[in-house]
Amino acid sequence: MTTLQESAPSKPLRQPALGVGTVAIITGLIAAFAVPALADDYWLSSIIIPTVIMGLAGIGLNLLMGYTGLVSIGSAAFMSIGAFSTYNLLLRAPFLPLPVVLIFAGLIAAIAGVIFGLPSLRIKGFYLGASTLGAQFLFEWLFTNFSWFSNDSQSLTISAPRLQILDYDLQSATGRYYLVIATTVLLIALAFAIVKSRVGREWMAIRDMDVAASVIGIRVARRKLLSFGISSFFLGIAGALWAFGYLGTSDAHAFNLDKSFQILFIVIIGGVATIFGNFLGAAFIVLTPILLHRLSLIIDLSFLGDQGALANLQHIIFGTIIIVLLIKEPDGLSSLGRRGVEALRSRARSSN
Amino acid sequence: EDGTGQQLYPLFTYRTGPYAPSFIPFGAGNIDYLRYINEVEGGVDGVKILVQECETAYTIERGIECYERYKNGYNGALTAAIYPHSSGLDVALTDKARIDKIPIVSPGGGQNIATDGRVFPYQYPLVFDYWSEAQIIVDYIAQQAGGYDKLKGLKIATLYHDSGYGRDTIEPLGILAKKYGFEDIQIPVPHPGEQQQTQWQQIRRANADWVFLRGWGVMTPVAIKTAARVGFPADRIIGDIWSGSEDDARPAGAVAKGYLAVSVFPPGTDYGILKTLKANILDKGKSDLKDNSKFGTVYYNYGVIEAITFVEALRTGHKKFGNRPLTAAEGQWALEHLDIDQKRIAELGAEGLISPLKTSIDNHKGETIAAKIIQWNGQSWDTRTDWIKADASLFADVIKAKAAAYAKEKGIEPRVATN
Amino acid sequence: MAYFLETLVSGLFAGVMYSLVAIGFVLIYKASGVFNFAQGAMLLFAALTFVTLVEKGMPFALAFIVTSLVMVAMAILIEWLVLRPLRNRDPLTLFMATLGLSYVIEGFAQLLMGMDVHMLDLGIPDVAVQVGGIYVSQFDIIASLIALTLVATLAIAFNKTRMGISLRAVAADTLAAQSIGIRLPVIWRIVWSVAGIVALVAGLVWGSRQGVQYSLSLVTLKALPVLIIGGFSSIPGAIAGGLLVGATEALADIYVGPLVNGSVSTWFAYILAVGFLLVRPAGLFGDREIERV
Amino acid sequence: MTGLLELHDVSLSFKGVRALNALSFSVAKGEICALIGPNGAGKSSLLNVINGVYRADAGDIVFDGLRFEAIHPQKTAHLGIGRTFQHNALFRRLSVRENVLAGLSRHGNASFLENIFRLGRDGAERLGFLARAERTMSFLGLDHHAGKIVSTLPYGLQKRVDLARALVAGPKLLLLDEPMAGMNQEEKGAMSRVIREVNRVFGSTVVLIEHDVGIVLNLASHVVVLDYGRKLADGAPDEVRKNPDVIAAYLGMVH
Amino acid sequence: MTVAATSFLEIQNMEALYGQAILAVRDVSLKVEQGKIVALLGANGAGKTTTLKAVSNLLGPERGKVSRGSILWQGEPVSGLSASRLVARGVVQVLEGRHCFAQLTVEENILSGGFVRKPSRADLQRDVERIYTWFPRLKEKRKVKAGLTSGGEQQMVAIGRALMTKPSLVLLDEPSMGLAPIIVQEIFEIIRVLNSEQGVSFLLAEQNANLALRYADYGYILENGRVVLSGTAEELRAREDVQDFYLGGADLAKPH
Ligand SMILES: Nc1ncnc2c1ncn2[C@@H]1O[C@H](COP(=O)(O)OP(=O)(O)OP(=O)(O)O)[C@@H](O)[C@H]1O
Ligand SMILES: Nc1ncnc2c1ncn2[C@@H]1O[C@H](COP(=O)(O)OP(=O)(O)OP(=O)(O)O)[C@@H](O)[C@H]1O
Ligand SMILES: CC(C)C[C@H](N)C(=O)O
Ligand SMILES: [Mg+2]
Ligand SMILES: [Mg+2]
Repeated sequence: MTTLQESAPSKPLRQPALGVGTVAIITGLIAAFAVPALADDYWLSSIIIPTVIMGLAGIGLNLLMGYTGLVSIGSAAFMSIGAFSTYNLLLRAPFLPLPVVLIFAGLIAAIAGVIFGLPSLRIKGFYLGASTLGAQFLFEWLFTNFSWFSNDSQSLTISAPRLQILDYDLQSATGRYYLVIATTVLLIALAFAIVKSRVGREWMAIRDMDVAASVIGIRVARRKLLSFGISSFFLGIAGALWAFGYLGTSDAHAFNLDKSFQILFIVIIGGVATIFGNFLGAAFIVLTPILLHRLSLIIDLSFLGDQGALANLQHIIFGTIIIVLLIKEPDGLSSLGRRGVEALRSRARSSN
Repeated sequence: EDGTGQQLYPLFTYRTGPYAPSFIPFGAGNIDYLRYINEVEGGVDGVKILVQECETAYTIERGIECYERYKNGYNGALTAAIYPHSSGLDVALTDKARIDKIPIVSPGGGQNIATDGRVFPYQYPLVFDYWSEAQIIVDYIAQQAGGYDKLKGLKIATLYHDSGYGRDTIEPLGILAKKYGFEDIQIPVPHPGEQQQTQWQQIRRANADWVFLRGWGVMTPVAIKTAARVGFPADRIIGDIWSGSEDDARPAGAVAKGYLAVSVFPPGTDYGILKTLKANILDKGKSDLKDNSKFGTVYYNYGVIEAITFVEALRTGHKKFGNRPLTAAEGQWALEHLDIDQKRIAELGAEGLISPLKTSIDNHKGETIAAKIIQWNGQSWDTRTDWIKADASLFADVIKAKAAAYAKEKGIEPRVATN
Repeated sequence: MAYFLETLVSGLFAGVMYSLVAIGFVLIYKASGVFNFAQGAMLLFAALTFVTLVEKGMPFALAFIVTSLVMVAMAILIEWLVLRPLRNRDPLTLFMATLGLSYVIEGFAQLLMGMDVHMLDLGIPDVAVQVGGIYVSQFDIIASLIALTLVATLAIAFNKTRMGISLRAVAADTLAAQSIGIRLPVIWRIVWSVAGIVALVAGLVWGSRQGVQYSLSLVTLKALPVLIIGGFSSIPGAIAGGLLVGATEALADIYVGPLVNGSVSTWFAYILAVGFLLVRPAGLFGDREIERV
Repeated sequence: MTGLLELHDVSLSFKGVRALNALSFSVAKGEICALIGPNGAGKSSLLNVINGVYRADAGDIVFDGLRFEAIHPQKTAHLGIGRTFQHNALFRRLSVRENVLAGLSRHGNASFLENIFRLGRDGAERLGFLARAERTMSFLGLDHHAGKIVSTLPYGLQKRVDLARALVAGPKLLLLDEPMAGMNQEEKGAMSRVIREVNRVFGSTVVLIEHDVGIVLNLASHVVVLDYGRKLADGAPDEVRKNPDVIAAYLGMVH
Repeated sequence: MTVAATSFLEIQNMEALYGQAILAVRDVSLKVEQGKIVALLGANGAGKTTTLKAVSNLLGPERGKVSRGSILWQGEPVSGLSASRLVARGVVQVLEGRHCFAQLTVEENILSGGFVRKPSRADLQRDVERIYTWFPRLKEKRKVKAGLTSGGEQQMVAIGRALMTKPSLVLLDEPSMGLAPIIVQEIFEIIRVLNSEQGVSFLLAEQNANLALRYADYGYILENGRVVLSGTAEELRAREDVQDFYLGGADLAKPH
């Protein structure tokens, strides 16, 4: 067999990364300079920041669900762990700088993720999905029932004790935006590194056919737990950012089942096993209610009678859009983006 | 639309979700009163009020979003105060409000410790608070038992909604239990409270003499029904002010007969202001109510009372700052100098609906806190007692001390009460 | 001891209530492999329709029939607008679609029938009487009978009748089912209709306990651990799981709750279910996933 | 008898179905051994027991001097047992190259942190893997399809990818479950040549399940016939073909 | 023969696509006359399965469709009939690969094939017994979940189930795949019996051309989605190019 090992590969090792790379850099530059300059406070703190954070959470779940094929309906629980860990670390270990705290919070969430991932070694599919609800409800309860976690605040809410890096205060909308975007960019890079590595390949192998994966020597159990860990790491940091980079004040119920469902929607609507698709999904989740609200201000809906009817109508429309998207875009919004890029490219080609 | 020259009233709603049935009538009370002010009285001293709704679904997270959305006004309309309609949200906004300098007003709710306006310049638990409620309950039970000394050895169980709102009575009841020697049993019910079998079994097992039901939404009817199933008599359950509406008792059916509740927002349509509203809003088809039978119910009247506090605060502010929309800072001053006395109440046509309300830097709640006990007769509420006043001195020291501790923790320099 | 027994018994009865909701899930899962999260919304919708009709003066029996018809109509619509366009898609997508559906149904329910709390009196006394030292209410007994009848009927229908076999065939392999002439749309309409009617029954039982209002749709969450334990695809499992969840949850609430200062009922059943799955990965009676290589 | 692989009284049953019944036989190092028998005889189950997907109820297995009763599938991969599947078990949404690379997993020794951050041993591992994958793919004529997603490939090619995935890790023993099912004669011929080549060039011992007796008799040097989980015959192809039991149970009337 | 010659199934210049773009069948015309066995031969991916699914209207679920040409069943276009109507009218397909209902028992699987006809209980049971006489192995496994049976057994289940619909035309996709020689022979014998005794027609997609042409009356050879050759079975068997390509070198083709 040694003969097989020696000869050089017949093809270049790396696929041309040019396209992705340039796009990433340009997006990065826009994100860093243009966005804060153009967007006002409201846009920044009520639309862009939540979209980015939810997109990050989407990546977290996508690593688990899209790449490893393990369903979780309890993602918000790991976000809450990240948020409460960050709060307590900032509070109780004041000497730790914010970035370190975020990493620790992610790691704590990762540990919880690994523990709650243990059932995945035995069970699959919806059984697994439904059992992740255990994490969802357990942590929501834990953080409401033991007030130690919220430093005995009466409403059990936690608020950002200090948000600063090297004396630079990040409390303002722009400051929080930079915190969120910098963290997210780093984590996107990490996500890409993971899915392009052997780890990512083995995850996908497990997703597609776990028996075969195990038969060819992939350490299925470890890989699944690693996936839970890494996924929760992302979710944990997203949770911390959600609590402090976005809301400023938060409680355990901010990470309830609805949030978990939202993250699921982000993954499915954005596109399974994609990274950037999550941001499209997140934009959908964040923007749709706002747009519906705006729309209701423009269109005269008084025939409906009252605002309650309007709220219900928004519910109906939101649900309908979700169903329509699922029907019309089986591969998620990211395929829409891909089609767009392809169309542009072919037009560019034909005009040449 | 352009809001310049108008006063913003950000209406935090929960028109969907499990608590919608409570909100809908009190939202309507609010809106109807403000419509009346705008359309019939031409605004508050000529300043129109712009109502903007924001759906919180009674969650803190969405509530914070709403707060962020409206704290700086809307299209030129100024924000003078925010009514979060949730004690949990009220607490959650404490820090933000201090930084943004926005008054947070929770008539009938909020945090008792914020009564101390020197430490909490932006928190207004107007009209009523849950510590006083605890006091009033104990008072009533003592009355029934034949005196405070008879409280000794009694068992009072509190079944509370597991939220910021529900937990607020744990501390005062602990203090009262120590003081009077009754046994204090605290039992939480997880949101939304559609299953309470085990909780009630615990209550029965403990042989509780009274149950103080701090419910909210679906929790109340389920509690009354479950009580009946385990054989706990309805006339030994005293509901919280938010467990004391028609929609709390009626769905429980026949077994609710005899159920008691604390009342601060008396139901009924026989008040001057309600008649005015009926003539000018309801009968003209301008009411926010879809179901007119809700007119004059506990929650509707609560909404009206709440709106009155807002409008009266604006009036107070106008006297000092002129007849124009108030900023948050001006709103804060106004809320701190409210004085709705008997005379003003009569002018408002709210006699019997509200009791006098006078605030100061020292007291953000108002000076006299009182409630009645009402009882469900199977169809509607009967009033059982006259106003029972809460003895403000009882907790004054505790509150002061707590506020001081809070101030210390947050590094707040308490203001000095100079008028 | 008596207290223990009483807790146990009341837990078992509570479990029956969970089972009632769980049955609807099982039906749809078994016959189409869809994990129907909209079951709670359907329950709300059915109960609301029923009380609205009754409040309009319709007699109970008639209201029941009319509501059943409404649920059938809804099933037909769902098949046409949601299931058919999504056929042959992965189960997760279908699950998400039912989530979307639950928003739509809840929205419509409240848009059409308002958000008020309605009282529903089925005329069955729900007051405890002491039987051999423990309190039981007539209501509990009747609810249990209803649940048992439903389970028995449906279990027989699924296992013995042609329709039942066809339903399971569709769930197992839709393409193959089509290839031998089974008509998918018909099958789906039937299952969703039956699930709708089961939702109505469950909605009435729950609604008469807590009033008919939005919170009814949240009972889904109570039914999930029941399903996990009983097995998503087993109708008798819904009962067994319900009893197990009801009993252990009640005991845990009484005996563990005080130790951790609060009610454990929000999560206890789920953690129990996870523990259970580790031993039996497809629940008590669920079909084990067949995977041959 | 000492072979690379030995089975001693291996039994396996499923809820009353006896899939394997006290089965013993031995496969010598370097041979191509064919496993034939009626449908449901237990052939696939046998492969599953050997590489740990199923756990035998009784009996034990000796592979390369190591004796075990039950073993984890991963472990068998690390021992050098490769395997293809009767029903397609490829990683559907991965490309051919990635499928083949995944087959090398057991040779990976960089930690996940090294892999993710491309540190330490990752570089060498990556290059080594790619080189081996490319070699295997070109050996099986898959190089033109390297970048394609396997689920879009025709069936015959998919079977070859399956083989490549098993082969790339350099197995000492290669278990092939109907590698030629669904192929036409020409494709079967090509596949037979590949298998013979693998056996000759790489020295892998092959255990092969196949229903096309023509192929089997041509390819194998040793044939084991199973029926109802028992061994019906065991020997050289010609002996087996003439065995009346085998004709009755499996081959059927000669036309 | 003259009456029967009015074509039973007729495909004219059919083109079929998957997902709007993937052209699987370019131009296929073929005919199955009543009472005949017709073989459809061709390499992997030639378009055999696609052709059969087009006839039975099962392309839809795979996101495929017939984009040109027509398919007539007893003179009527099949496009107007649903898959289940077609089954009721006597056209049934046995899918390639083992598409049985994994969670149903073998017997339930077989039973399910009978439902379209709405037979009486007794009739249904009798029909099932008839299937068991053809596939005795299935009788042994009647209470076993089909998903747990061996590959060959599953194939038998699929065929038995299809026969339960009492078809007049069976579209059989690779019946020999993965089956023991003895079973393959049995299956082809059953095909012959059904054909001669009950007049059931077959359109048979097979890789094993050798075998198929031995039983078929007529054959079509597909390549890249086109019919490249057709003729009676004898004609095809006699042709050298067919010999080389589809029947394989003589050494490999002959089982013994
Ligand atoms: N569901 C599908 N989606 C996309 N392309 C498909 C699909 N099914 C088949 N194809 C493509 O259509 C072409 C014809 O396939 P078809 O399955 O009809 O061939 P076949 O002759 O039956 O081959 P085999 O002998 O492998 O079964 C192939 O190129 C195949 O890749
Ligand atoms: N996971 C399983 N669960 C239950 N029974 C099984 C399982 N795997 C195999 N069997 C049973 O074991 C017997 C042998 O099956 P196996 O798949 O090994 O046969 P085979 O010889 O490979 O047949 P074929 O040639 O048809 O593939 C069959 O009767 C089958 O029903
Ligand atoms: C209207 C609200 C002030 C009432 C609510 N129960 C709360 O205190 O949170
Ligand atoms: Mg096999
Ligand atoms: Mg085919």
